[in-house]
Amino acid sequence: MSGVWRASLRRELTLIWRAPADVIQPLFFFVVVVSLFPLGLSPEPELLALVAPGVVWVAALLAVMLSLDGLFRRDQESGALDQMLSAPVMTVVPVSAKLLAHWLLTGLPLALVAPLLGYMMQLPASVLDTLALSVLLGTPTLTVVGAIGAALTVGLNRGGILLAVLVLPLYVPVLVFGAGVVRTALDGLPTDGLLAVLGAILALALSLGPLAVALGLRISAGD
Amino acid sequence: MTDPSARLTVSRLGCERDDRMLFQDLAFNARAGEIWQITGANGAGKTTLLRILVGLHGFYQGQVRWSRPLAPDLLYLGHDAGIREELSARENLQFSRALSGQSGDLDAALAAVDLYGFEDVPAGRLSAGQRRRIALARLWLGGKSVWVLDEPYTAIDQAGVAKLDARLREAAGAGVLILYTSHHRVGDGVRQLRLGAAGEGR
Amino acid sequence: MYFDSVSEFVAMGGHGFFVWSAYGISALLIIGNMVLAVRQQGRVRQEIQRRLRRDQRPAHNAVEGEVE
Amino acid sequence: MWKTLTRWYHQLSSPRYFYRFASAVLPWLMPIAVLVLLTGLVWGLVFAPVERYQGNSYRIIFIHVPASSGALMGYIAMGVAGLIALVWRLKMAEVMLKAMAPFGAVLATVSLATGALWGKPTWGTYWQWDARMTSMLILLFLYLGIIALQSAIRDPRQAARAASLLAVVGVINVVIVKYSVEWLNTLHQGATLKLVGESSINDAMKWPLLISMLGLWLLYAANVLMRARTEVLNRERRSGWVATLLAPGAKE
Repeated sequence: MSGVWRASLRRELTLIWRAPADVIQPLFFFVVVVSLFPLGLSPEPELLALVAPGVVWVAALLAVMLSLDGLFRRDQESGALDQMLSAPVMTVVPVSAKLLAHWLLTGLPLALVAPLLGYMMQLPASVLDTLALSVLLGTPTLTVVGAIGAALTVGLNRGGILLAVLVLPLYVPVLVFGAGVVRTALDGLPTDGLLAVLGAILALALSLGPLAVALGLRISAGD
Repeated sequence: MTDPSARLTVSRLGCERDDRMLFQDLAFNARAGEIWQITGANGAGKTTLLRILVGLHGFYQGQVRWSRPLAPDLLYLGHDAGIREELSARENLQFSRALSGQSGDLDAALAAVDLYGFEDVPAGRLSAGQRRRIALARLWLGGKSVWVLDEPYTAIDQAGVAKLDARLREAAGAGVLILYTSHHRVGDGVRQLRLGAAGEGR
Repeated sequence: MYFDSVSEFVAMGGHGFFVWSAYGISALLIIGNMVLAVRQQGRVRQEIQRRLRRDQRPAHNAVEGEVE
Repeated sequence: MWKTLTRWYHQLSSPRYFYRFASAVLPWLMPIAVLVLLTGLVWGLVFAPVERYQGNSYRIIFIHVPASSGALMGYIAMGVAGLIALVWRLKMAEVMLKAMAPFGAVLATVSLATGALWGKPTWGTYWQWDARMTSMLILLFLYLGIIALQSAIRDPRQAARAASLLAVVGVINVVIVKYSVEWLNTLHQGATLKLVGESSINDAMKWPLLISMLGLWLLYAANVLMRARTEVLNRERRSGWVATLLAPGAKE
């Protein structure tokens, strides 16, 4: 069983590594979208710092969502998905390896870049670590929950728009608490309670999410 | 009609797609060591039938019963061979082997399908025929007693066809149950299952 | 009857616009949905009746190599 | 007792029996629902006393509160139907889930519209991102998600199973959204001014509200039975009983 998981993880990382566009696009999108706001609003520091938590978090959320469309599509088109579903191992094993690989190469980089963008948005340096921590804690949930939508729309030709309609309402709690943590830190209040909530949501997503994704893939394949 | 020695029993099997019956009242028993050729016009539901038999497609009437759990014994080559173009022949086969729990030697299998020397070339740069042969290499990894192959002969040249025929006969002789879709008939003694052509009786 | 006259009832103490537009929109949406449900049922029934009249015969198939 | 339950379960889970059951129930359920709803609304609009602080605009609650509760209960019922459909592969559960979605979405929209129109005279603004209205907005998006997914997938059986999974995930999400939005609001406005909560309205207002709620829920049930009948015909179009039922000249 762990053999399949390790083989799947190695395959996924190789696949994403071989097609770097899947890694660079979300990052590029994240940086560009955030840097638009000072142009759209005004470079005035107090205003930017005020909206920074929400702006950075919405941009991160959209970056993750955009990267999900390709999560299963190529495997479905190439027939690799049928292989996973008909293999003698539980589907959740290769699926969870795929989700981990996806987060490592999209969610994690977002968390590393977030402080830089936070700084660009005039956020005080003291808050930047909380920002990175909140994105680090929130993006796995975005990946897993978004993957449920990706699994259900993988067979459809214009799945992209539908994916957004399905997934964005599911992202609301993570956005509210994610940006909320940073705003609370900005006000100088303790943030561990909210980080705990983000952690609880993550625990729920990690426990039920992969099973739902596996079921979603099975349904899309025709069962 | 259920025959105890049958590895696969299909009774009254029917499948509907887009408000049209693909096939109906399909019934047959398949035993280990037999080769079944499934033919029918395009759109007659050959691929769907295979996907029902391997459990990928669940929306059908009737009954499909395997005498033992299928997944551990199943070697399934789908319509698209499951080969990712970014990975090399070896990497693709390595993953398929790990996923299906086979244990044969990679290089020997790749050599058997004339991919010697191409092991580490990304599949994207190989020809369509070579890409399909990466998937076919799994037939030489062994350890599976039920082979379900969707159009294994497409994009295979003359020499490849002969080699594949020999391999299928050899496996059947060793007790493997083989079900495949193709217009090519492996040889005599192959049982044929013809799905109603889509155009007929409309 | 809480109100003294019909005109007072319509005016709703100055909030008439809000009360009546709220009820108007609600009525529109709920009744609209009912009508849609009825029309959709009609459409499905017609579709099936049309197909029944066409009286399709499903594809047949032959199984060789099966010794009965 | 147990025997009647299993008999009822087997009967109601067969689409054919359900079609006859729904056809028998609808002719009297629909008029009763409309009657009860109208009595509740007329009572609330015409006869109920004015509310001390707000004036007459509070009369919107007689449609707003039933609609909000109907939208929420409808989605939770869809979650339950989705779970049953996924776990036991019950065709009727799939049919009910699809039948409940449209009216639920309509009620969510009605709740938002009436809430906004009630908010303007009472709190001076149509929309203020308060906990309840924001949750209702997300609920509407969830409804639209299910309807969009169900119509995007061609095969009705696959669409039903996909919608079932989404409904189950959605129900879990609704609970978390409620908490996250309530937390968001306690941070900013303090407790929203609760002029008219269910508890604080006196008896003269409570009865019309309860009757309107009962009426709207009955109407919801009637609409669900109607749509379920259509979906049963759609899903069973190839079966014999539909052929005899709809054969030209057959008695309905």
